[in-house]
Amino acid sequence: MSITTQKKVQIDVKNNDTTTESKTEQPRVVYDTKDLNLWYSETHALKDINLEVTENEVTAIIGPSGCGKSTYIKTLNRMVELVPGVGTTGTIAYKGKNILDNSMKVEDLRTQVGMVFQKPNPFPKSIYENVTYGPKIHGIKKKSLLDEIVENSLRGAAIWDEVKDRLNQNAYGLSGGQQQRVCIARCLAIEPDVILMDEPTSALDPISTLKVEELIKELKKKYTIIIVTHNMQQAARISDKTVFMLNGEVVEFSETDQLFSNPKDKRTEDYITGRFG
Amino acid sequence: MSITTQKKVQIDVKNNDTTTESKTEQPRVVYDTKDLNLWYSETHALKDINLEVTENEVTAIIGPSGCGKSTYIKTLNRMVELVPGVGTTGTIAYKGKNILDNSMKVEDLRTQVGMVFQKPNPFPKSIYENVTYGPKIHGIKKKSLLDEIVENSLRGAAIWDEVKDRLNQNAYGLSGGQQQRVCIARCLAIEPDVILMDEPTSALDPISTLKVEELIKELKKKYTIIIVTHNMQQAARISDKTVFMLNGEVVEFSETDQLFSNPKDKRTEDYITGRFG
Amino acid sequence: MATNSDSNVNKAVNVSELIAKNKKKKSINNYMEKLVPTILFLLASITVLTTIGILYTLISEAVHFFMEVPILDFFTGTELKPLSQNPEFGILPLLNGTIISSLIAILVAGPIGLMSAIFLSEYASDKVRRIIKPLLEILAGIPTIVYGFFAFTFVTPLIRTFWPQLEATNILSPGLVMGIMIIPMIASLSEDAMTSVPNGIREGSLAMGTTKLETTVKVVIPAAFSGIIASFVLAISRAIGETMIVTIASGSSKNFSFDITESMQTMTAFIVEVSGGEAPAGSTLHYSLYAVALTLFVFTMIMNLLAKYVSRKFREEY
Amino acid sequence: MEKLEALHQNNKMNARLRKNSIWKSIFFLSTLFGLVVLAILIIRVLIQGLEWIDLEFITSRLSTQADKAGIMGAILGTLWVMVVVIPVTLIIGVGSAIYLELYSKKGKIQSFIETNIANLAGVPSIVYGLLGLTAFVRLMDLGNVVLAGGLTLALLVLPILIVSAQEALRAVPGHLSEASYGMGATKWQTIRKIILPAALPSILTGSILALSRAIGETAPLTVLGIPALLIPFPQGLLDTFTALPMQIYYWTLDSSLVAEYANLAAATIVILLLILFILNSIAIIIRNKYHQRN
Amino acid sequence: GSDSEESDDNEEANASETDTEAEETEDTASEEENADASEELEGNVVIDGSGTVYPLMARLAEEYMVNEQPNVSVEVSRAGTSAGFEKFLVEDGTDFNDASRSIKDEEQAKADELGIEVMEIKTALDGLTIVVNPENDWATELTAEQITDIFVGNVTNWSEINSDWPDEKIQAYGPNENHGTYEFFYEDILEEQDLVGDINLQQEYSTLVTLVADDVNGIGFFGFGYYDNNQDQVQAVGIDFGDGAVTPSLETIGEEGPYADYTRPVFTYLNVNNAQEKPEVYDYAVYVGETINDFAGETGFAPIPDEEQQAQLEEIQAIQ
Ligand SMILES: Nc1ncnc2c1ncn2[C@@H]1O[C@H](COP(=O)(O)OP(=O)(O)OP(=O)(O)O)[C@@H](O)[C@H]1O
Ligand SMILES: Nc1ncnc2c1ncn2[C@@H]1O[C@H](COP(=O)(O)OP(=O)(O)OP(=O)(O)O)[C@@H](O)[C@H]1O
Ligand SMILES: [Mg+2]
Ligand SMILES: [Mg+2]
Repeated sequence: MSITTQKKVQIDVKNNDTTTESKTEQPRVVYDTKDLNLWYSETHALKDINLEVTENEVTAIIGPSGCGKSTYIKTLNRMVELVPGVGTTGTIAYKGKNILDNSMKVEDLRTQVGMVFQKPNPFPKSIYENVTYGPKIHGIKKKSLLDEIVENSLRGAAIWDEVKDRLNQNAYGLSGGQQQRVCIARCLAIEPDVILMDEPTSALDPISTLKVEELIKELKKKYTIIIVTHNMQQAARISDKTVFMLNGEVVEFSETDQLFSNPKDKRTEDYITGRFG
Repeated sequence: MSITTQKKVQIDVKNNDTTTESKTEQPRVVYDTKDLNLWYSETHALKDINLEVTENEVTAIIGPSGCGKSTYIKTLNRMVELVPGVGTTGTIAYKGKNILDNSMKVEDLRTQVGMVFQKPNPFPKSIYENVTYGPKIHGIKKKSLLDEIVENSLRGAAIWDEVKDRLNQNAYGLSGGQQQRVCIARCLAIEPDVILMDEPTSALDPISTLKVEELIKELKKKYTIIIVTHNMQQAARISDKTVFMLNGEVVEFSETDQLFSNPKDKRTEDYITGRFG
Repeated sequence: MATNSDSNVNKAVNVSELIAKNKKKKSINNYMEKLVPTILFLLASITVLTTIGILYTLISEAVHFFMEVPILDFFTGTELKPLSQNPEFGILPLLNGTIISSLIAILVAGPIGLMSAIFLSEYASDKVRRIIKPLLEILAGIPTIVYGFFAFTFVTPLIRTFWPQLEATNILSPGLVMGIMIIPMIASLSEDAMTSVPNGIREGSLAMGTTKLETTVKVVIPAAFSGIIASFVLAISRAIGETMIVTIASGSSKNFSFDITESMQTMTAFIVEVSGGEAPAGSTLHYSLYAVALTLFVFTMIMNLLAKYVSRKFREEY
Repeated sequence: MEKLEALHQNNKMNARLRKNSIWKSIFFLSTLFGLVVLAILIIRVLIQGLEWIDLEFITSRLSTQADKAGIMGAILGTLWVMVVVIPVTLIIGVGSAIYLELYSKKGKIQSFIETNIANLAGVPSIVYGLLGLTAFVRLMDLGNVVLAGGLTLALLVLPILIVSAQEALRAVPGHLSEASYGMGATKWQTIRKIILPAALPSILTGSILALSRAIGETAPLTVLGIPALLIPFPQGLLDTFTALPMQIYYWTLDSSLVAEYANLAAATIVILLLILFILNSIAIIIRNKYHQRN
Repeated sequence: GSDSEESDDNEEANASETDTEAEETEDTASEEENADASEELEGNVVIDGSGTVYPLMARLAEEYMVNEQPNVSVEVSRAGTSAGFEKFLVEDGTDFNDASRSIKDEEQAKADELGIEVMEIKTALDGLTIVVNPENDWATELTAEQITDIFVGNVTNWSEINSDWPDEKIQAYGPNENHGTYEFFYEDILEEQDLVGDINLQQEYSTLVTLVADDVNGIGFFGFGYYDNNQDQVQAVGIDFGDGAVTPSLETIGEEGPYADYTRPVFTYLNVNNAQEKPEVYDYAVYVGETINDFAGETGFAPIPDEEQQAQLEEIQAIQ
């Protein structure tokens, strides 16, 4: 017996209205991944990844569970090294510098590359302290400047109005969606160049998801965004380019509308039509 | 800012080839839920649920995370009561008897209603012991009978050939998909009338998912199946009827092909076209 | 695919009927279901009986003591001369000894234990942790009598080589050694508390370009604070209750002093001394043992309630 | 926010990283400190006691003459005490833990019992000695026999065991018991067949650690009044006994009378540590094995 | 009955045996003989009481169990004289109670009340020994008055005793009130004058020895046995009772000897009722009476005079 059913998913991808905005300069490559391989002890989690991420775009990474999405995105700010026994080959150039040898300090890299996680992970501190955490650690002490950063970041994360009256309350008192936006604000507070997002809405309710999605589209104007999502429609809605990964390999990488409307690879098609995953 | 994009998902639902088989008798209602409300302490998790589940059919429950799918399915065998502070109103009639008052012993109910969970949860025992657990608990001691049950159940769960030579090995040594089928076999061993499945494939790889899906289609011949899934294509592929839930309410309940091709409710449409979730 | 052959499953066995039949005669099981919780409840209440037993033991004897020595004198007296011609029963010298020794212990074990916990939970690899943690825990498992002689015959002479004022029996070295004894308690419990801080929070901090130290100090420790404090309080209460180390290494002078080079006696050591001594039954001295033990009991109980309160109060929700 | 530019250039990353590595060394040295003390302690008793240990020392009876003295009586005494402690603590401890974790409703009674247990865990061991003296030696009129000593020590380690058993039960994944309930198993069936077996390794680990505490305890026994000289081996629960830590205690006390007693004490410490070490290793092995499986 | 006669015989055999103790082979031979003669006793003898007397009684008990009655278990505990009496003066109490002082009137009254007949057995003589640090080369001899002055606090500096001696503060040490030794020192030697305020009183003798061994200006007192075994750490002070300095030794200690003023007897008390009911208790009591002097020396006590021992033995034997 085998599955004989045929399904077809058509997704009309919008022409992103924001793309017209400021893309007149020469697009710059922020991340250039070459022949990246990664092992968790024995598991070969990433296989020969080659990928270029362009400035001020949203790059979405999709693929079934366990295909290596999180692993890849965590390699981009070397968070993956927190897992013991991780080994890599190949190079990832961030603005021209290879980050996998030690020519760039990992702390410096992470100061420039922010990250938002799947589960909202605010610190168990007040909202204010959450947002000022990064600036303070990096040596900014002046209260007035910090206040300004807090307001700007929270505005940037589209949550200022909701929390401005309770900045000193614990961030754990917020709803999941609000927490996630506070985490984004926390990340904006140190003005990174790139923001990595690992399924930032998967723990959120529909309304919160919507808000975060809109925020991402807004953020794209100033930041380069790489986002992992298991929701294909989400990828279609918000990204400029999409990467489809499977079993640690990049199967297909192209403009989002093209990937969804006209996948080149049979496996991509199977996946986006819901044959598995 | 608001999402202005429009997408349309067309799903050609197959005409289930098995439906033609044995559906000549009068369809019998197995579960009749009337005005069911459920609270977790303060959370109102199920709101005025009314639903009829028919014998020898697959009823799929879909809906975004947190909408109450698991809660509902766990109410059907009263597993939800393991959470302290749960309160219900309304009735659920199982074969005519209300299971929410104590007219039916909960152990008896669960003997007749098997359950398969999201994460494969074999006992840390041998495969053989896993399958005989239920019969033994219910007083079946005879070795020859148990052997027979094991073979029948494992065959029924389409895993007999893969494990028949290592029945005495620990079930943890199996792959996720195999574990899940052993769990199904364990459930079949006490010959339930109904099988509840809570996202039985969400932790599985595509191949295993396929196998389990085929198994479900096979099982439908003898059992009534209620399945929760977050994969709409899966619901479309295997179910006869589909329930769409949102925020603890049943938004829509109809024949599967109708629900996917022609949703009556705007929210259903939004959901199946990937606007949220 | 194998499923084809599976369709010929037969319900010949008819298990469900068998089960239904068995259900009817399973009366013993039903009986057990009701009986078991009762039995277990009785077992659980043995701990309550223990407390009642302790209280009864202590109070019934201490009452005799307080009939002869006014409570106020007992708790405010700075002189403890139980066997002198004009006996005096002030518990302050003992309280003093107990508090000072425990204080020294926590001053040693607090920083060292906490720093060990930080090393184990934040810096050490899994392998290193799995070797070091049990090794450290051996320290907590060494019989205290062994520590007592370690303090008396090793630590005191060692300190005296560079600090000759230290007396041969003193409160300092048993305090230090008690500190060593409770290091693993603090290290282990604090490590547990820190390990249970969700990784997400840690990653959130590291992802902003902070160093491990900054993450540990600014995020992990505050988040694990309640557990850390609780471990401190528990360790202190262990130090307060410790008997053999002070009995052996601190001598038995009932000194009301704050000079750590001197010999002092703790409440526990006093109990050992009197119960192993020559106090005739019915004498005030004999009863004083129970008065001191009662004080000690109340003292540690307060510490434990404090630990509970503190860990609840400072508990972070994550 | 061009002011933040400073942040990216001037965040003193080098200094911060140096600070990080300095503190890392301090943390490491702190950890080492405990281990070094442990090593010194062990080396010292080894030097003092090792040459006194031979088969004869282990298998002989007690004697006042240092060169004839052996510790078989104390070893047997300790073993007999364990014969009491093990079943009593396991039954009461695991039973209480099951009740608290799986049966009792979250409420006043449960919180009262749990607070009470936490308090008992902090009660100084010498107070248990007084309890044992009153309750078992005098009230039950057992005298200073194995049973009285065992019950006293059992009460002493009971809270430790209950707490660790509770943790063990709590750590059993909920999905296992759900699977069992889902098949119509009753609560007791689920506990007996699924939860207890799954929690068993942790419970064993916890009880071994609790037992090693009982084995090393001296203070309560000094209060019970254990004979300092007892030559015949204990044969049963109602015999008087002596135990390893008591032997260490008496020998060290009397080392001012007979200098060699100090060596005997050290030798006995070595044996006691060896026993504890073996017990702890078993606990660790069980723990690691179990953790690997998960 | 016949029982007691048999044990009498046994006693005599044993008595002769102890004389030839040196010869191991004969020893075991006669032990076997004993067994053959169905003289084997069984049961328990329970001894508690003074820790001071403990070493002697433990030694005796061990010898008895090894060489005389292997099936009798003699348990010796050391709860302290008074705590021991507490266990002795109850129904089903202990058989013997060791005491570093004689029984007190209250205790005797309690015994009478319970109908327990108590027999005092003097076991040995202890010489209270004054010790100083080995480096102390001045105060090696002191008069009894000077000792009193020091411990009462009449003098606080060595130079106050003798201007040639160092101008250093004297630090006094001693066992605390828990010990019979303290009581003896306070009552018999200081004649109930209060001890100097800053005296360092300790529970454990090992602590005391270390303290004096560490303190050049220290002076302490304790039983002869503790000095005897720690001669490398402390030195004994010769005491001048009027006829020149006397250093304590097994020879000088004695109720009639030159060290008599600092000599005190130690005892064990026998529950006579128990001895009458239980042959093993009687047997052991007789053994104590016979052999007590053989072990005094090696445990740091001086033996009691032979006549006294003989009289005591007869008294014990008369119990039957
Ligand atoms: N810490 C780890 N140690 C060992 N293997 C790991 C670890 N983390 C992930 N893996 C393995 O690496 C592979 C890729 O995992 P990864 O988490 O990157 O997948 P993913 O695409 O993010 O999946 P998901 O959608 O479930 O988050 C998987 O096979 C996984 O089992
Ligand atoms: N044990 C519980 N205690 C309190 N609230 C709960 C509990 N379990 C679920 N809930 C709440 O009840 C609601 C329904 O949860 P439920 O688990 O049934 O959702 P679901 O549809 O199964 O979601 P998912 O797809 O994530 O499994 C949610 O709001 C959830 O937060
Ligand atoms: Mg992932
Ligand atoms: Mg669910």
